[in-house]
Amino acid sequence: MQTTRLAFAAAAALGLLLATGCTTDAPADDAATDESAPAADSGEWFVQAEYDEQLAQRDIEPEGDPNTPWLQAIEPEWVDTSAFTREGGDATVCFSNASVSNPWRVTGWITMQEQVKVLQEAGEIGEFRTSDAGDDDDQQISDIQAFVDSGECDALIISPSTTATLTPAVETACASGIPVIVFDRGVNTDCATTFIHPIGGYAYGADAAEFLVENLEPGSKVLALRILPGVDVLEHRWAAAQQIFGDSELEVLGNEFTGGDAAEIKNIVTQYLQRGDVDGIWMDAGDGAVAAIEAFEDAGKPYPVMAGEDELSFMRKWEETGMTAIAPVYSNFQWRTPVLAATMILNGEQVPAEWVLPQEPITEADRDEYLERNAEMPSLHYAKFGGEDLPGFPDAWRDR
Amino acid sequence: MTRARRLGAALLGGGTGTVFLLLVLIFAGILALNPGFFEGPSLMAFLKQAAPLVILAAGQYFVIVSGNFDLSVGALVGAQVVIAARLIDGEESRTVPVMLVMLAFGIGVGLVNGLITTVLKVQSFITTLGMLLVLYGAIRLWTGGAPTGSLSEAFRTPGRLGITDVPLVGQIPWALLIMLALGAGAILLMRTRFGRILMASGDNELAAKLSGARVDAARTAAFVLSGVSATVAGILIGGFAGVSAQVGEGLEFTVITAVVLGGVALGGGRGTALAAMAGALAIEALFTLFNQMALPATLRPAVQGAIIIAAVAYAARRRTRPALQTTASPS
Amino acid sequence: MTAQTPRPRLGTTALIYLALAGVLVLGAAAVAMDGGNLFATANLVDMLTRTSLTGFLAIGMTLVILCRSLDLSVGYTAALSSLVAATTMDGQAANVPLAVALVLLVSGLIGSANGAIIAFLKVNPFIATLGTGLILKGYLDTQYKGPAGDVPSVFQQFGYTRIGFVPVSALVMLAVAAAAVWYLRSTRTGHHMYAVGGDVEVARMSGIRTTRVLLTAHVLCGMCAGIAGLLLAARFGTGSAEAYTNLYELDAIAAVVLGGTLLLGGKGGVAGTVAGVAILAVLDTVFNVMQIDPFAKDVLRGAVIITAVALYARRQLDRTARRPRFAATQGRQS
Amino acid sequence: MSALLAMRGIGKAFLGVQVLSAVNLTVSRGEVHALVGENGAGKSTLMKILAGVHTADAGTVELDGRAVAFTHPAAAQKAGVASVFQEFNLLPELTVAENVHLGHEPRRRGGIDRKAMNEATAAALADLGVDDLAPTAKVGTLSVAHQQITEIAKALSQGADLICMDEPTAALADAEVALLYRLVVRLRERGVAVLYVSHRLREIFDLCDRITILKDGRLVDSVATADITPDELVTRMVGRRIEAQFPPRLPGTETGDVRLRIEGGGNDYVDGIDLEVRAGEIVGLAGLQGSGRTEIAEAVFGITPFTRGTVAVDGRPVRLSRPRKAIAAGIALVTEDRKAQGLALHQSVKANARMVLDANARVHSRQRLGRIEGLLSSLDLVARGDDQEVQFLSGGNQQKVVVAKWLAAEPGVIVLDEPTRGIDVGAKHKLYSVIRSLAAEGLAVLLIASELIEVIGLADRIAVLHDGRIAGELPGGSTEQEVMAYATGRRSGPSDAEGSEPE
Repeated sequence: MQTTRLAFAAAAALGLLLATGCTTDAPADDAATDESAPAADSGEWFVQAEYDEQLAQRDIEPEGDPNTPWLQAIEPEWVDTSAFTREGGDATVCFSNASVSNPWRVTGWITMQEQVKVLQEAGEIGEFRTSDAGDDDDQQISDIQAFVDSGECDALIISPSTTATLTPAVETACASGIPVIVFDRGVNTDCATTFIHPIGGYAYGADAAEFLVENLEPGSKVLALRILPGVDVLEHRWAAAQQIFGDSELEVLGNEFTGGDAAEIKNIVTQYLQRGDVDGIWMDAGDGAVAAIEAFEDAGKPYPVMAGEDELSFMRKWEETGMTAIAPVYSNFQWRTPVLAATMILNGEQVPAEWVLPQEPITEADRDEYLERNAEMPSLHYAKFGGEDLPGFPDAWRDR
Repeated sequence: MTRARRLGAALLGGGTGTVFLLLVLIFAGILALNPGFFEGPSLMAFLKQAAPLVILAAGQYFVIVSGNFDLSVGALVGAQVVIAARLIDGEESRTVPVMLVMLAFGIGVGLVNGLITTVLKVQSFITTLGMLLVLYGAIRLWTGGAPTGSLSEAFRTPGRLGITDVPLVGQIPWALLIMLALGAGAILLMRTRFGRILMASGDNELAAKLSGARVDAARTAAFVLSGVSATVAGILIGGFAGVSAQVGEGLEFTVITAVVLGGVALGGGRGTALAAMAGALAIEALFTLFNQMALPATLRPAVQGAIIIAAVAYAARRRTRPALQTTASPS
Repeated sequence: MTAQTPRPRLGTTALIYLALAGVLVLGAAAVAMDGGNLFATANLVDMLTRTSLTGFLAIGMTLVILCRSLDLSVGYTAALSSLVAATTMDGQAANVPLAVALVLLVSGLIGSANGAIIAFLKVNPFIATLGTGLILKGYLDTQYKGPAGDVPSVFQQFGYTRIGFVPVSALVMLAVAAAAVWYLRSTRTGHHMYAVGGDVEVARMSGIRTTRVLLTAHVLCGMCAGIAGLLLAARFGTGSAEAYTNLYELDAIAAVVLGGTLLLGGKGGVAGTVAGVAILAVLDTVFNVMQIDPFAKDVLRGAVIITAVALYARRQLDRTARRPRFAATQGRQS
Repeated sequence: MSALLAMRGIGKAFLGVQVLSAVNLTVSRGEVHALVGENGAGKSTLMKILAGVHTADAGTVELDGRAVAFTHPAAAQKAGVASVFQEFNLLPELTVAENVHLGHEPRRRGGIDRKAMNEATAAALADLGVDDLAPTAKVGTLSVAHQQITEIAKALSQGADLICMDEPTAALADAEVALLYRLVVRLRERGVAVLYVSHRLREIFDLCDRITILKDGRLVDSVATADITPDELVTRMVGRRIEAQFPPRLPGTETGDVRLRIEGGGNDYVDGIDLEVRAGEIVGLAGLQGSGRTEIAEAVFGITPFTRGTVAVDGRPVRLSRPRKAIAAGIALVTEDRKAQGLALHQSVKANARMVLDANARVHSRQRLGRIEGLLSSLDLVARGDDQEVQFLSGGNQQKVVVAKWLAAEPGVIVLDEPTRGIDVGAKHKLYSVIRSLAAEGLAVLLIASELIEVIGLADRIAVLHDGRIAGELPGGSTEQEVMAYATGRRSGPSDAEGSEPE
């Protein structure tokens, strides 16, 4: 009987909603359903077009000064932002962060704060407001709403925690008329003034997979270590890898979810080694890569050919062991770009509608150079954080 | 002879027997899929990797048998590893002092959990849930979000290395020896007066109090033991795999599941330390089995959940049967 | 107010609303010192919005906890419900009623599964629901590789529309809360939840079909999680399996206990729970407005929860300490 | 009289243990029918089958000539069979009215009708001649007697034709027993049948029309009360004759120095307590429920300590602020409620027996641990060995374990609070002789019992309490009237302890 009551309550609520057209923060119908992302329907992650595009973008020379990669852009379509021009500087910039729940985000977050300091000195930015959703989509939606409702943000930077789910909130923000800057993970709408991101997951996964294919004998066995399922940027990396492994002679032993927990990673690798040889390791992120390598050491097996990430602990291990490896990069310096973009927009300068930042893996060739640059940095720091020229360097990143 | 009977009861009585049955089944499964698993080296590797959970289970056992929960162990393990990395920062010489600091910290956390639960009368579920949040946040505040520093070789020895060149098994991991030592310690401790009082406190607090037992002290001590076990586990896990931001996440639920799988009743007063540790071993073995079966990673939680429910339900059935007798001979 | 002897329980509930008021005052003061205004529309909206989701979960959780049970699977149920809703609606406004019905059905079934495992298989609630949670997780991870489905904008209104500064979702939550309060106080099954939680044997001896009561509580708890899932879908515009990673269940339990409901069952009520939810929401908003470091948030949350419960515990202590006679009853329950 | 209930050939086994076999029981309308037998005789099991808690393996149950088989207490109640079980079936958090109507609340428009519920309760209580009990009172705040009344009101509210009462007076003081008598009589007048399970022979002979005797799960006989004497009854129950109900003072028992002395003891519950117990002496504490008997015990044992006055043990003044201190001072307390306060039910006999030694370093010693086994057998404990969980023991044997755990600590003063509550005649008798031998060994014994006859039969001196004060002191063997005179406050005066030195 309570069933019916609850159902009634819900139905009544709906009725109420349909009736009251009054203040709604939700976007109009049309916006909601345009170019609904791959994720949105099938739940399958591989989209040939995006895949091809990203792989192509890797070979395109980005516009702009290579010494400031965070300002470079690949095939930008510049859009006019004069509508947002704002006199007098000291703008209030708001930032809704998905979380700082992993070292990559922590590093980037520091970089962003240092960049902001510079802009505040310069009088470009007055107040820099942030909220952290702790990876909770619903929380972040509330955060964004709060910023919009406060009406005090001159520009809103959003780092969505999940692509599809944040879409309505971002559209709401766009609708409020302030410039919206989305970076890292995207959303299923192009309403944002600019969407900043490195080339992307497919490219990352491909860099790693191609390296393994080149450096391993046909028939060699590869183990894929993944953090968790369901996160698009990670799923794209794996989808690309599957493509490339599929066309290769390599045998994929399995793909395991590790939660990025070193102990878990070492357990799994140890177990695979116990059952037979593993010649190559593919990872969708570098967290805990060292643990994987140690598993080979402890089992007394030769080092695998390995794709990690530009996380220093891995790169240092790589140098010290001299193993064959590559460090794919999901450009951490992208955390600088959004605040810069914000000021550009508020100054009415043009910005790319989709701001694709370069994303180059670190190879043996330039490994030592990056290790050199980051010599003082902690082990869970990312080599391509791109903050060397900021005044806070190195202390801000070293002693947090 | 009663001792023999008591042993029998300990192994098969109540729900306790289930876990050993489960253990046998799982190992049989692994054996069928991959006999090689039971060769010395790989078995040692398995035990090395299982050791931390077993030790945690021993610690959690004390808390549960005295009628409480400790949800904060996962966060504590994580915190300990991060503390170690930051304080040692690669300096071999600091290893031992830092380990002492960690021990002190572990004891401290246990003490706080215990006192809040016993003195302030806060449900341990809430106390340790709060502690979980506090530890998680505090440690990241302290390190600015991600672990910094690095561990020393010496620190990593207990978790990673062992006695090498042993015939047959190759290497006997220190972790295994520590596990055996602490495990034996736990079993013996339950035979002491402290252990008996702890058990009685979990079974009937009032009766224990009226018999003159320091119930609150005993329960607090149990939390401290749990804190210590989390510290040791932290040292082993950190040693085994090094630092990473996610160390210890979710461990608390795994370990409580393990203990309950061992036939230890939540609410206290029933179950043996041995069975609790066997529960932990069973869980680890289960993960290994999944891996051997190459079961799709996404499916594993489902199977794990089903098995846990089934096992506990089976144990519950066996426990409830004699309970009928009470109604048969009322007082 | 939630049934039983009016005087003492009203006392407890009153205390909790007092606590809520206290938190509001302190929060407002803190924000004011920070040069802000906690009661600015934006912040009010923010607070109320935050109550909705935890609210639905906590209301259901209250019912099971009153029965001396627990449900650690609500987070997963909500996630699954959001997917069921989104995929069923599939962008068509016409499908909304069907989707809602389907969600309530599915979540109700999950609840009944929990209830059955606990009531008939005699598995401890903690383990049982932890287990079903894992099972759901496995299903979600295997079945849905990330977000799926598409919610028509008309249903998104559920997550976004406001009347004045009050979000509709919050209104619906309060409506459900009111329904639950009435249910616990005025229906037999609801009233019997206190008996089952108080002493299951006594309840049984009094001719109460205890398993049926427990089952009902779990079904309702599941359905509340289902509604929470609907809200998620409405706000996300799609269904998200990832939602379970946020440990909503622990928030819900914390809220219930903050609301003065005894984790051992038999005492408490939904009115308190609503206050508990509100307290947590106010804290979140205050932390946000004051730009508290995300990690400091966790520390503060943990501390607040413990302190609050410590305060209630003290009161309950005073009341029960009076009559040693009742050692007997306690003995039987423990 | 038409047979209301007819149970024929009832059999029941638990895990192969035959608890009942071929038992017949017939109860007529308006009859008060006693069901007697030692514990384990199967009384409670038979009752629980009737109440729908258990289902019989064999036999038939007929109610009003209709065959019935209850699978759930609810079914039994619908059919008009209500039960008042030994351990209270009340929820302290709910009100009297809510408890009375639990499971069958009156409804109006789909909702529970609290108004009707309270009114109905008030009416029911008035009908029972109870005027001092408010329907809206929280049961958690009631006296044991009032809870008992609530229980009975609950049974009646279900419109029962047959009410089963299991040891209804176990927790009642004599005055309250009188009230219960009145209730039973009223029920009989109404034509309600009462199945009355009790160990108290006096009640059986006062109240019951017929007596059905069970022994070891078998029917011994069913006779009219008029046709049997108490002694015969006891004999047929236990199969052996218990000559005097109370064993005599053992030879060689000497009254020595004062071991426990209380001067001006007082706290929230009692006041101006002057009491001394000598070695080898058994002092009885008599008084109505709530007169402060248990409170004195709890004060002496440091549970709710005296806040005024002084206590000395063996001449040494002691501050008994916690049980630990009392134990260290050589005091032992056998508590009123053995299940809730005395035993860890899921632990072994051994574990329980050594609990006090384990818990107190001051009294722990290898020798004492060593003696436990002998101690248990000297108490004639019947158990499947000392590793059996105490929850599986009969009440009498459980009580023996409790006594053993205290004697293990070799106390100088032992306080026994209702030591024989709800245990069978055999065990009772055993405990009586144990108490005697404790005195003989030179312990000071403080005995609390609601059954006046016990105090009178065992104690050398009797201190009678009234309203938390010692109203007077009487020599052992005084008459119940004398005791009641003090207990009810009709008489009070300076305690004439001197006059009552044991001869």
